Amino acid sequence: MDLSVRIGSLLLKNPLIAASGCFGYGVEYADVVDLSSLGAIAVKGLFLSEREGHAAPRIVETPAGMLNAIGLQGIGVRRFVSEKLPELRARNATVVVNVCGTTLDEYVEVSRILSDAEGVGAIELNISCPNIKEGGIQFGCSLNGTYDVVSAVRKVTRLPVIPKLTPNVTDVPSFARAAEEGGADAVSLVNTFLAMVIDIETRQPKISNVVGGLSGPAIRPIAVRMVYECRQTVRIPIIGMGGIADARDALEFMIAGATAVQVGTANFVDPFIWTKLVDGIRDYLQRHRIARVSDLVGTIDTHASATERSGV
Amino acid sequence: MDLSVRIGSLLLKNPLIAASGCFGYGVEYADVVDLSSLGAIAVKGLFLSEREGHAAPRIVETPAGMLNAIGLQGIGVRRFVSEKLPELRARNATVVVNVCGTTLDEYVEVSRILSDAEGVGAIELNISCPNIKEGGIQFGCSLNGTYDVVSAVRKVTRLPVIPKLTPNVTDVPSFARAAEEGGADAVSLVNTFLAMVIDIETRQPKISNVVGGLSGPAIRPIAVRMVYECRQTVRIPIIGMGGIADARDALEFMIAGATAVQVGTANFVDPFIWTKLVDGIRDYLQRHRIARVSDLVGTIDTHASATERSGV
Amino acid sequence: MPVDVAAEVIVNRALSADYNLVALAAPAIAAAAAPGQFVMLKANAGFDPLLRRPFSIFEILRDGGGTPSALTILSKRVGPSTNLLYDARAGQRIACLGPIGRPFTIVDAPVEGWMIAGGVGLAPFATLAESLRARRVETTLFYGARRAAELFHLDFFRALGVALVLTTEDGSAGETGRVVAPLDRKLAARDRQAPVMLYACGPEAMLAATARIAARHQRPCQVSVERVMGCGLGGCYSCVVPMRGEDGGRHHVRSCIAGPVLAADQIIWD
Amino acid sequence: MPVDVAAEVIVNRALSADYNLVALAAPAIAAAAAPGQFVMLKANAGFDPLLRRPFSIFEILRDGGGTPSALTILSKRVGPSTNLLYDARAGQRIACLGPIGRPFTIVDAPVEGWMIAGGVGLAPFATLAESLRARRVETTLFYGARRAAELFHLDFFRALGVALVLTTEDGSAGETGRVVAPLDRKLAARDRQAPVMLYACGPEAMLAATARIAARHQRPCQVSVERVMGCGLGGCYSCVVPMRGEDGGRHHVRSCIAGPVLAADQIIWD
Ligand SMILES: Cc1cc2nc3c(=O)[nH]c(=O)nc-3n(C[C@H](O)[C@H](O)[C@H](O)COP(=O)(O)OP(=O)(O)OC[C@H]3O[C@@H](n4cnc5c(N)ncnc54)[C@H](O)[C@@H]3O)c2cc1C
Ligand SMILES: Cc1cc2nc3c(=O)[nH]c(=O)nc-3n(C[C@H](O)[C@H](O)[C@H](O)COP(=O)(O)OP(=O)(O)OC[C@H]3O[C@@H](n4cnc5c(N)ncnc54)[C@H](O)[C@@H]3O)c2cc1C
Ligand SMILES: Cc1cc2nc3c(=O)[nH]c(=O)nc-3n(C[C@H](O)[C@H](O)[C@H](O)COP(=O)(O)O)c2cc1C
Ligand SMILES: Cc1cc2nc3c(=O)[nH]c(=O)nc-3n(C[C@H](O)[C@H](O)[C@H](O)COP(=O)(O)O)c2cc1C
Ligand code: FES
Ligand code: FES
Repeated sequence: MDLSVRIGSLLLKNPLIAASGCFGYGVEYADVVDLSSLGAIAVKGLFLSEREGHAAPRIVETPAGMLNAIGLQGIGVRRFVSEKLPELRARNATVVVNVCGTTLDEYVEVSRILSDAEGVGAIELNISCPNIKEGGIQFGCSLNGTYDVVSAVRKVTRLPVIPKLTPNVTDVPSFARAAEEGGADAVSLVNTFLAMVIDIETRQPKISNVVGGLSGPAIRPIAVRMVYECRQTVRIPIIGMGGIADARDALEFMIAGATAVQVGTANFVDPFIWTKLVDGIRDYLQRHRIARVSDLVGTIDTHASATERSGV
Repeated sequence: MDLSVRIGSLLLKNPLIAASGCFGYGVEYADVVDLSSLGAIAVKGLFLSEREGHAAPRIVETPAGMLNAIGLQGIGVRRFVSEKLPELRARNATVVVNVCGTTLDEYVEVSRILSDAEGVGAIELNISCPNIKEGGIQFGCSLNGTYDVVSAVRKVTRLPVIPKLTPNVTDVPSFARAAEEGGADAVSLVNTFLAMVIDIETRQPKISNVVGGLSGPAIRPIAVRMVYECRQTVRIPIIGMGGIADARDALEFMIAGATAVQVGTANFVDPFIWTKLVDGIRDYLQRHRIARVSDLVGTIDTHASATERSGV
Repeated sequence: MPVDVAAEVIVNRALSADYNLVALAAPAIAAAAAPGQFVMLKANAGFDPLLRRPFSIFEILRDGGGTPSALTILSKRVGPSTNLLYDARAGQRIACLGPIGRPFTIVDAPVEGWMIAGGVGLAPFATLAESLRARRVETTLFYGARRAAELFHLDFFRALGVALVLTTEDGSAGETGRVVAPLDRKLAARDRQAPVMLYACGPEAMLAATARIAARHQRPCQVSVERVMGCGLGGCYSCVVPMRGEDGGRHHVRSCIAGPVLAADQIIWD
Repeated sequence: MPVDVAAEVIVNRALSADYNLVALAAPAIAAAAAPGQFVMLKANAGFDPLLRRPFSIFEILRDGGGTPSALTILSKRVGPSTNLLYDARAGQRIACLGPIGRPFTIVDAPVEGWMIAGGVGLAPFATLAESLRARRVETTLFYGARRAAELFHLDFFRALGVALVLTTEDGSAGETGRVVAPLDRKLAARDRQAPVMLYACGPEAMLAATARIAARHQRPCQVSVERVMGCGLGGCYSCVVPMRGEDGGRHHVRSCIAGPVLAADQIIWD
């Protein structure tokens, strides 16, 4: 049974990627998970320099989900390269670095530094974080901005470039297309949904940044729809995510059109989820006599539905 | 204690409205609920003529939510006026009619018929149903479309005109503004989020229409954010909804900026929810020594958060 | 006029690895219920699962004085809510809304009542059999299951004087195969003049087959359909069945209020 | 190296309308735990609630041979997860991930150990007291609660030879008022040369007051902080505490891996 999938030039041993911001820099989990057993690890978003992020409280639980506004706290790309990357390399982790920027130049510069470092497998461009005012989402909410960032980074690196798209737009597929036209090797979707929770007793927002990003099972049906739509629109691989909590959910994203998937929030609930996911996917492929997991990608059958519909 | 709120010229005895599509034509609930005890009843969306809607399965449960693609089955506005409205009137229900159309003319015509009928309190323009191909959302996803429908209907009726906005756009407040400029008395938000669920065993969508609209607690934090944003943008009242399941949730929407709220999915779970909601709101106002529920609208306090933020 | 009761679980008995029988203290609902009606249950607080689920009223339990005190549900595990029902403990409370829906139309002798049940589709027939037998209607239960161990409550029906025609898919009891086969044979063998009312409940394919057989033998047939139901009260339009209207056109009928019992010959089985 | 155990509830004892004590069969975690460490619990399957919650390890239970067999949690009801813990039944399984976090640094005699607990902030001090007393450290527990009935486990501490200084807000036991008042007085009265290590756990305001008092009296102080925690393993950055770094700057430190026990004088209390 072949669980491997390909994202541009990057071969993943399985389609399971730890979602950015939900797995620290990977090294935090070295004690509980064999880092090399994951398809890849998308490390926490990195700017050029350190950032302290927002004040606590930074998260609040919501129905079948959670809201976060971490504010992209991070150690900056240079410290990442010197302090974290060697351990990740030593542990044979496939590393996707989530790249942030407040300007186009910053995206380019961070990507350049990563391209020169040893042990980076791909660059995921975070143009979709809902939790910071400057940068990021301003690129991710504009077709030109998306195209510009992708093509600028494309020019400075041979690593696969994977812009991560925001769901907070009317038409996600058009952004996927802009990314493809800019030279992206794949797109990741979705980042979190802009949302808020108010404490009715104090009438204050429950997280310090007022608004934050919604993740977890609650958003899964919306995310699956977006992956499905993008699959109809672009030819590059899609990395799907949003609320995956078990192997069935991961398979649902793949059937909708994702070549690989990321798991974020569910890893908080169960840091040992990864072997369960791999086992669940294996079991499914066996039951359905599918030899390669990649054969499953985008195999959704809407025909029966359409027939019924036309019958009405 | 004063629970009444005003939506344009319409005075509601309390801010609780049964959400369109979740309460039939109201008469179905006459046995279990005193229809006159609700602030209002938004009846199921009506076109000019009858519609049979999509084939079953039309709903599927999702984490803390549900997906529906009913396809706006309905008896048409004329049969509604002759067969349902008299009973609603007899039961002293305040009636909001959810108006659908495949063309601008249809919205106008349906609205005109309702304006001539006795017992209609307001018109809610459904320009946001994600489940039908023609019409509806095509107006709701375009600023000009929104403006055009609202101003056209505005011209033919004295009833309050309340366009219902879709959450499936990048910038909901700009649609609220277009509605306001078109002469809307209020806006309702949100309609459901376009979403899908796939049965991994059959690889077919779990509802016959392939995609459907996500409602229920899962979407509440996103809906609250959208109400909050719109409250900063327009001056007309906002009718907030999306996942309200108890009085606390209703109050959260009001604090975020909603003058009234609608409850849909939670009414399925508990058709006797209405008295619980009224009691819960009363209790809260008493504890907080607030005389009028309308004094609560938009009183969110983001100041403490901002201070904390600037401290970082 | 349905009521909502936080019904205490009186007893929960596992009948097999999948089936269980749970008794709920809901006297008001038990007193008002007619055969074929159902309740909407929610066995958990909170949102996981979120919606109620429909279940036929299986039996009406009575206190010493004969007053209805409780109802039972025959449940088959297929997902989260039926899992919760399977694991329900005595003393726990389950939200129970009912009675809901259009019941069976009960016939009088000399019409015979033939009930056709597939699997958990047995559920509405315990009360129907009681009503029919109370009117001294000759009653037969055609009952098919996967295996002998999943044929429940046979003694109950025997004690009522209901004739049993059993089938199992694996042949471990009764005739091997589907329950519609003996139905078809017995109808063929029956005198055209001797009236029979058919009542069917079970998987959609079984209902469709029963409807075809009923039509072929020109017998009236009431079927209790199963649709995913969001509300049970006509509010959501999720539960529709395509039916032929008087105008001959295709209409989507809400099975929670116009059903669950519907006339087989008006349903469009596609 | 934390492990995840589907720990069986051995016993759950309600201590008051809000507090309960639940014993979990998690020998591997019990054996590895150090005072001040915590576990991440999930008492339900499914998504309501979704995330685990952090709880201090209250006691380590041992079998006849002295081998750790279980741990207990002292829980106070404040929301959905603590409600589930309050209602937990023996036999039920609770997902228990641990031990996690940086424990207290244990002192040796002649340093005295003074523990300051507010409400459920008592939780980490049972194991700490045992460790301190095992080293024959003179140990005092300053313990404040709302009322006498919410002062728990006093006999346990007395039996260990821990001196108790109790306060209640309503004056129903010990001194009336907050627990930091007697702490302040006793520190003022104490010989500057006689070393004391302060250990504090409780509401944020109490911790801040303790930190101020410690600073004023120039005593080292370890506080166990409480932050909303998404993961407990350093993955989410939700649990940060603003601290002064070596560079003098303000840094957000993840209290799940750098804490929960932190040096009071490095925290920026704002
Ligand atoms: C009027 C009526 C009476 C019923 N009586 C009984 C009964 O007496 N005993 C019993 O065990 N079951 C009965 N059912 C079916 C029962 O409602 C479903 O098995 C139940 O909803 C499944 O819930 P779940 O959460 O366990 O699984 P889910 O995950 O909700 O569903 C599991 C599978 O069952 C299907 N399903 C869900 N709801 C329904 C539904 N309402 N009808 C048909 N299929 C559904 C789903 O599509 C899915 O494939 C009845 C259904 C109806 C409409
Ligand atoms: C290291 C650590 C050890 C803890 N030890 C214990 C213990 O031994 N016994 C005990 O009863 N409680 C302890 N807590 C607090 C406990 O985690 C919270 O009470 C619990 O998460 C509440 O969950 P809930 O679902 O019941 O309520 P929720 O609805 O999640 O929360 C209710 C309220 O508590 C606040 N809250 C939620 N999580 C935390 C948190 N992690 N820290 C502080 N406030 C929070 C929320 O903001 C909200 O205002 C500890 C917390 C930490 C960080
Ligand atoms: C606490 C938290 C922090 C996150 N940080 C980042 C980040 O740094 N960069 C990024 O691209 N996405 C970030 N995300 C988004 C996730 O990578 C993912 O897109 C989202 O959570 C949806 O997946 P999930 O539902 O599996 O969590 C973060 C999410 C969470 C919950
Ligand atoms: C089954 C169903 C049918 C609906 N039909 C309509 C409709 O006809 N017109 C409309 O404007 N909104 C319709 N909606 C949307 C609701 O009115 C409401 O906007 C949405 O469900 C969010 O609220 P909730 O989370 O409280 O359900 C429907 C929703 C559901 C669940
Ligand atoms: S179940 Fe809602 S209309 Fe039938
Ligand atoms: S709780 Fe996730 S980083 Fe500390």
